[in-house]
Amino acid sequence: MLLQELLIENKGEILDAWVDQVLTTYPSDGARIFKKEKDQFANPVGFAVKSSLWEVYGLLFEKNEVEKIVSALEQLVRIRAVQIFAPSEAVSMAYTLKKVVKSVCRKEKVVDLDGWLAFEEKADILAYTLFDLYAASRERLYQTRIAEIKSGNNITTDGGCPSKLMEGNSARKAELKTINV
Amino acid sequence: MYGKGRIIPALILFLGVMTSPIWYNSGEVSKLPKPEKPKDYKECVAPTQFMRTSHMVLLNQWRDNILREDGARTGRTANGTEYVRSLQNGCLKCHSDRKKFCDTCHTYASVKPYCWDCHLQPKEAM
Amino acid sequence: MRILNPFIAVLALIAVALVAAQVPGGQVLVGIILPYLAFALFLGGVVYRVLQWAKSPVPFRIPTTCGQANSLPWIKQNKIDCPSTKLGVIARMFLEVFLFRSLFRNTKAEMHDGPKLVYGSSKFLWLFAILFHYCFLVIVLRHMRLFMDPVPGFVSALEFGDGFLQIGAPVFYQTDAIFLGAIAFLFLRRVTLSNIRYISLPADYFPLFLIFGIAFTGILMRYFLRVDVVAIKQLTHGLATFSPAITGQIGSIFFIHVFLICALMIYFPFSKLMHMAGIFMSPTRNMINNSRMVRHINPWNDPNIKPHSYAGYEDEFREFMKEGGIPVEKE
Amino acid sequence: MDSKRRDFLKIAGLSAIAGIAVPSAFSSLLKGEAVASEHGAEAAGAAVGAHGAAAPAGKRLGMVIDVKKFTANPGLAEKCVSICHAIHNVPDFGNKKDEIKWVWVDSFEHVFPDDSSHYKQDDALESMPFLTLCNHCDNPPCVRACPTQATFKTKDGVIAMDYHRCIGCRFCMAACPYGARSFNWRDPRGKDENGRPFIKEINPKFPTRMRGVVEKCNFCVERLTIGQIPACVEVASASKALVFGDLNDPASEISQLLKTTFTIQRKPSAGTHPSLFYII
Amino acid sequence: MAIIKADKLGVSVAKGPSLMTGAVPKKDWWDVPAIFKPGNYAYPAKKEIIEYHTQKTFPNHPGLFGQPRDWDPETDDWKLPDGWENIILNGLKERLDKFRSLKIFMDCCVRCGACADKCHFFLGTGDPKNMPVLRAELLRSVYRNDFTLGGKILGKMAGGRPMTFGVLKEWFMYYYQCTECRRCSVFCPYGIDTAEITMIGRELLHLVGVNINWIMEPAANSNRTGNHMGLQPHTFKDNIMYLCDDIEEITGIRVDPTFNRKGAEVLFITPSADVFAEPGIYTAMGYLLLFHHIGLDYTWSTYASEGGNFGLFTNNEMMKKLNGKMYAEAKRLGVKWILGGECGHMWRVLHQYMDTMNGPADFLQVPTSPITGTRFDNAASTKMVHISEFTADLIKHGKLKLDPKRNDHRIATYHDSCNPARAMGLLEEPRYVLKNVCNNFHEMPENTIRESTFCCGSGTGLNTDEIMELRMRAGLPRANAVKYVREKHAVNMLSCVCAIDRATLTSLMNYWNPDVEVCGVSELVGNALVMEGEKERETGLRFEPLAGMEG
Repeated sequence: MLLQELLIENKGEILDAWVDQVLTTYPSDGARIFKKEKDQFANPVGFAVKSSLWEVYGLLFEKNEVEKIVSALEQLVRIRAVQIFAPSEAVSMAYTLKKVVKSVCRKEKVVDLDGWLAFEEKADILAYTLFDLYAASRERLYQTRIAEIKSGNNITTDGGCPSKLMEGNSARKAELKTINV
Repeated sequence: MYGKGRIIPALILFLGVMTSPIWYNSGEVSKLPKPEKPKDYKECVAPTQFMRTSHMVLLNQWRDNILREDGARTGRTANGTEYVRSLQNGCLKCHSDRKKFCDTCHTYASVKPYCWDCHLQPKEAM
Repeated sequence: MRILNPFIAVLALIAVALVAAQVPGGQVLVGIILPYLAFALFLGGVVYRVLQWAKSPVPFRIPTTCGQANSLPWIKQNKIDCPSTKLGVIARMFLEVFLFRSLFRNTKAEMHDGPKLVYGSSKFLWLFAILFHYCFLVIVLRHMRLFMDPVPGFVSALEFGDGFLQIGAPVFYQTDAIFLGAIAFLFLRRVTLSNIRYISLPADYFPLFLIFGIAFTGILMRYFLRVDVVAIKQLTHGLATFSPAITGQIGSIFFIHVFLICALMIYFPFSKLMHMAGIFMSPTRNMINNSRMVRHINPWNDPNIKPHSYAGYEDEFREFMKEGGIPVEKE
Repeated sequence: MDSKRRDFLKIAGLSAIAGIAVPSAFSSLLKGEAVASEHGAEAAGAAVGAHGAAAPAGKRLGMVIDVKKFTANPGLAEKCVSICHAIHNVPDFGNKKDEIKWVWVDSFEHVFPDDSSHYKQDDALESMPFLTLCNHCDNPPCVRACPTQATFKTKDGVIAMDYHRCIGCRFCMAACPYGARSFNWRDPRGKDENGRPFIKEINPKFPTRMRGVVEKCNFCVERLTIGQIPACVEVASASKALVFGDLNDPASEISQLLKTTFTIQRKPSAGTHPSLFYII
Repeated sequence: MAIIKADKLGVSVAKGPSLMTGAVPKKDWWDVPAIFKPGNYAYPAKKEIIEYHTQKTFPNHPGLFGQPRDWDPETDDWKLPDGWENIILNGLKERLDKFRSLKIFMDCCVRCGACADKCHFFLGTGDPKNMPVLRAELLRSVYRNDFTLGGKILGKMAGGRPMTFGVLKEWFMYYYQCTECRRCSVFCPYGIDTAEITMIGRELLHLVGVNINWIMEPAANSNRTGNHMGLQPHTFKDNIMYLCDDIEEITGIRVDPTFNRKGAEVLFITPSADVFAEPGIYTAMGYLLLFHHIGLDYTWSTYASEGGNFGLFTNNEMMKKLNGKMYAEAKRLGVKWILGGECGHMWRVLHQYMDTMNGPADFLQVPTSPITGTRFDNAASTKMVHISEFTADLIKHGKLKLDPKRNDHRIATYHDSCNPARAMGLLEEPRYVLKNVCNNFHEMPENTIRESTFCCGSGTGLNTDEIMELRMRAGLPRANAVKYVREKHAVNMLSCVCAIDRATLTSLMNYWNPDVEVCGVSELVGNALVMEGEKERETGLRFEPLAGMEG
């Protein structure tokens, strides 16, 4: 069997495993409910992951419409970029997919070097795209932060927002500016 | 306490509604229904306690059994007396006065059977 | 555990009642003494809780405005959802209490492809909540036939309407079935929707099980095990006329039914079931949105809290103000 | 009060029935009745014109109506009708529109509308009194139409009704090709404008119906169980105008008669397999 | 750097707090601890600020803000005072006796879950404790344990929890993840208002010195300088004069506002962000143009130079104290009535609290528009009118010369700010104004506007940048609705009547819908106003070129 066929025939199995593993990057507690949750709403984030990954998979391996994956991933990555993830964790989906496909290949005993190379190329495109989008989202977030400060909204005293001046995350460590009381 | 003007009357209303059965009866103990038993017959088709709780079920069973399952039209009491399994042609033979028998309890318990929409009683005038 | 414990508790109550109905004197205890006690606790408890609430003032006028307020004469006001008169509040409360308006408004957020959040109307909770409550009311009112003699017309009418389909004998009441269905829905909803299950406490399951137990024993008693209604009415009517007596043969099922009802009545004032009274007293719903028109008085308003005085302000910034050409009081 | 209930059901009928009809159809499937009726339909297709071709099994009560003998005995048909209506407390509402009929007399074209062309030449037919009643079909469409199983077929092949169950939806009336069913638009125990009761003299042994139910001939099942023959048959017994018996019993009088005499049935093409046969 | 194996990627990171990623944990909610990490909490108030409040703001109310100290939420030593549990419980008892709402909201919830998916924090984060019912349950569990019979007897079985440090941490986390927007209250069958619960929760936290700087410092500033930005009188005036310069450049008209002028007819108060921060300043330019256009006899005040009231986010005492300046200043200046600018929580205080707290304002007159003669009877007691009511009345009477074509480069939608919508009922006035000054106006989807409006996600003092990610998550529902109209109608301007919205929606749009800008309604009014003697306008108030007017 060719890998391409495997990717289409075992679509459901692969996607379930993929979504599963991506959600597992959510710490253990949450993953269980996410996976079980059928109701689209009960967890918006879980659903966002699922629907996005299904769409991406279709674009990459069925329809060959690689150029559309940016729009399919944009919102998901934007959400992940403001959640508490390490960057590698936030964009790890491409590697998770490889892992899943590998294990399915092993199980189905598919040996198809050309197919694998083609698949890997697609997976790499996914990885680059994820990385680009993630970086762009973070950049946008910081631009937003800067814009906010520039706009004056953050100024709470005549000396500028003191909370800004706090280094790290502790008020104790902060270099405090005494206000004139 | 704040908002007395509305809360106190509301509470009184609540208590009044909740205890309304007490006021309604105003302590009058009503007489227990005493259905008039047939004089000429000593034995019913089933024990009294069963008839008290389940006569309606028995009637329904008779109906379905006779109409649909081709059941017997007659039955025998524990003592072997034959009776007709029919409300109109059976029960009413002995309990010939609906008002004095059926209605006493039924009115007391406010249960309105719809038997009499179609079935006739011997003494009932049309 | 949150589900199991309350379930076991209700089973235990049933077991207690079953035993009590068998032992000598138990029937008197469960059938006469307990109902009086429970009813007194119910009434006293509800009144006590309401008075406790009433002890606290409503310091501020904080209605939730769910529509256009009374403003310029040519702007159409939503007189019910944003009432500016007593009448509007009465209408709002009426819709709230009798038609569960806020629940009717309920929407459901859903994640759709995109992913996109969309909000659709969601009326199921409203529907089953209203069915549950109205069936409960009808069932309670129907039971008045056991407490009143002669039976008032509205009770008979209710019974007639409820047995409209004339299925079976004794006539089957639609409310019984709808009631069980609604309880089942409310329970299943709690169990199956993950976020509702997550927020549910034993105190949410217990009343559901208890009420289910009451409905179930009631149905069992009426349609399957059967009891002597006349003997029961003699007891219940006796309760209402303070001359209770247990004479006829009454099955244990009746005592289980009564025991569970007593449990519910005793539990009522100390639980979330007090929402029955609370809904009338919720300040976000029962207040007029006229706080700019009429001054609302807060009894504990602290007159000693005064703003940082202008004099103090000017003292601090007088030079700057003078420089900036801002008028000052003291040169 | 109760009539209000029926009225309500009449209005709400369709919606309520939609819910009940499905499960009842389902349950009849489970019980294998649907198989039986399918079989009946097949038989109907194969046996148009051949009377009572169904395989004999159990009892099947039927009746032969000899129209000639009714012609010969003027007034006999009317007697049959009146005795039936009297013992069954059938009300007379005094107008055609509300008419309740278990047994009635009608003209040839009405009773045999399909066949009228064949016999058009025979002027005698025009004036003959055709006594007619419920056909107690072997393949009864009314039973299938009833959402509450108020109409059912007994073991003896009688199409019986349980008025307790009737919700007045009138599906059965629509289904019956013979117009053998009547609906109580008014309260049978009531009186007309002149204070005349609709039932002149009540037979205390038999119940009445109530407003909002359908009724029809029951082949006098209440008489059959106590060993009597249907009232109309009894009235006509002297002239042998009506012959009643078990169609499945080859030795019965009716079977013998059917073997030897040419009979026709009402609307055989409807595939209902009537149990009524006419000798003209 | 060591080479990381490929399959280690993506799982290499330490287990983060599950809640923040939007997971529903499998443990019962009371077993899931709140864990503070950089980015999920706002910084605590500086010691000096709390010292200021205890010494200067409330010298006669000891204990209102706990012990001034430096502390770090990430550690397990919050340096709480001894017996802090009792301080909280006593505080709760006191508040139960003061607020019937609290008692009822504690007792009546049936946990039906109708509120669950109404909270923007929940929709954006998926964190179950952001469901309003659980947010209230955090307090309710403690209430049950110590104040109800069932809780005292059955304890945990009745859903009670003793007041512990873990509970306190949850309170700090989740009462500062609620913007008191009241959306849940609309859908609650008993009208349970989480805003009320959050306010009490925050009051209790203050008693043991748990607070955030972004509220306490603006509150200190408001008290001292009159505005939360801490603008001193001359700076405040200078800023407005800069805006006047800009107006002159754009329109050729010199507007000449007055400050602290006695005898003016109207005192105008608006949030100070309108004077200082983008895009609020454009809204302020709108006000200036409008008042000049109609020749209103009004004055600004540097003493009461803040409409917003950070006391609402703190406690009742602070709210009353900060709000008191408005009437005090109106009385000192001898104005007839007060006009309020576009602000959300400012109007919640003005509408629902001001008169009760600091009234009666019998030294003022029932507001009457000097231009149209309309008497604002709906403000008969507070004597304070909303700028949208005022403008709508002017437009209705045809007193404004408007050229809506000047806003043709804007395709606007309107964001109902939570407080004016759900705590005041101001829905139609701004829409009426918008439709008259702007040719392109499209509503967002029905369930996201009016009384169902979604919060910007950064209200109640949560608009600080250390929790930017959290704010972006919380604002997702609002951003989604804007995205919808942006895609459908090419909307590029999100208008609102709230200063916090103007500040935070700008950031929100920047992240989620980069080409949508944010403005106050009055900015669009200012753009459209045809001033007497003005020069041909080539740009809008933001110096942006006008469509079709380039030349």
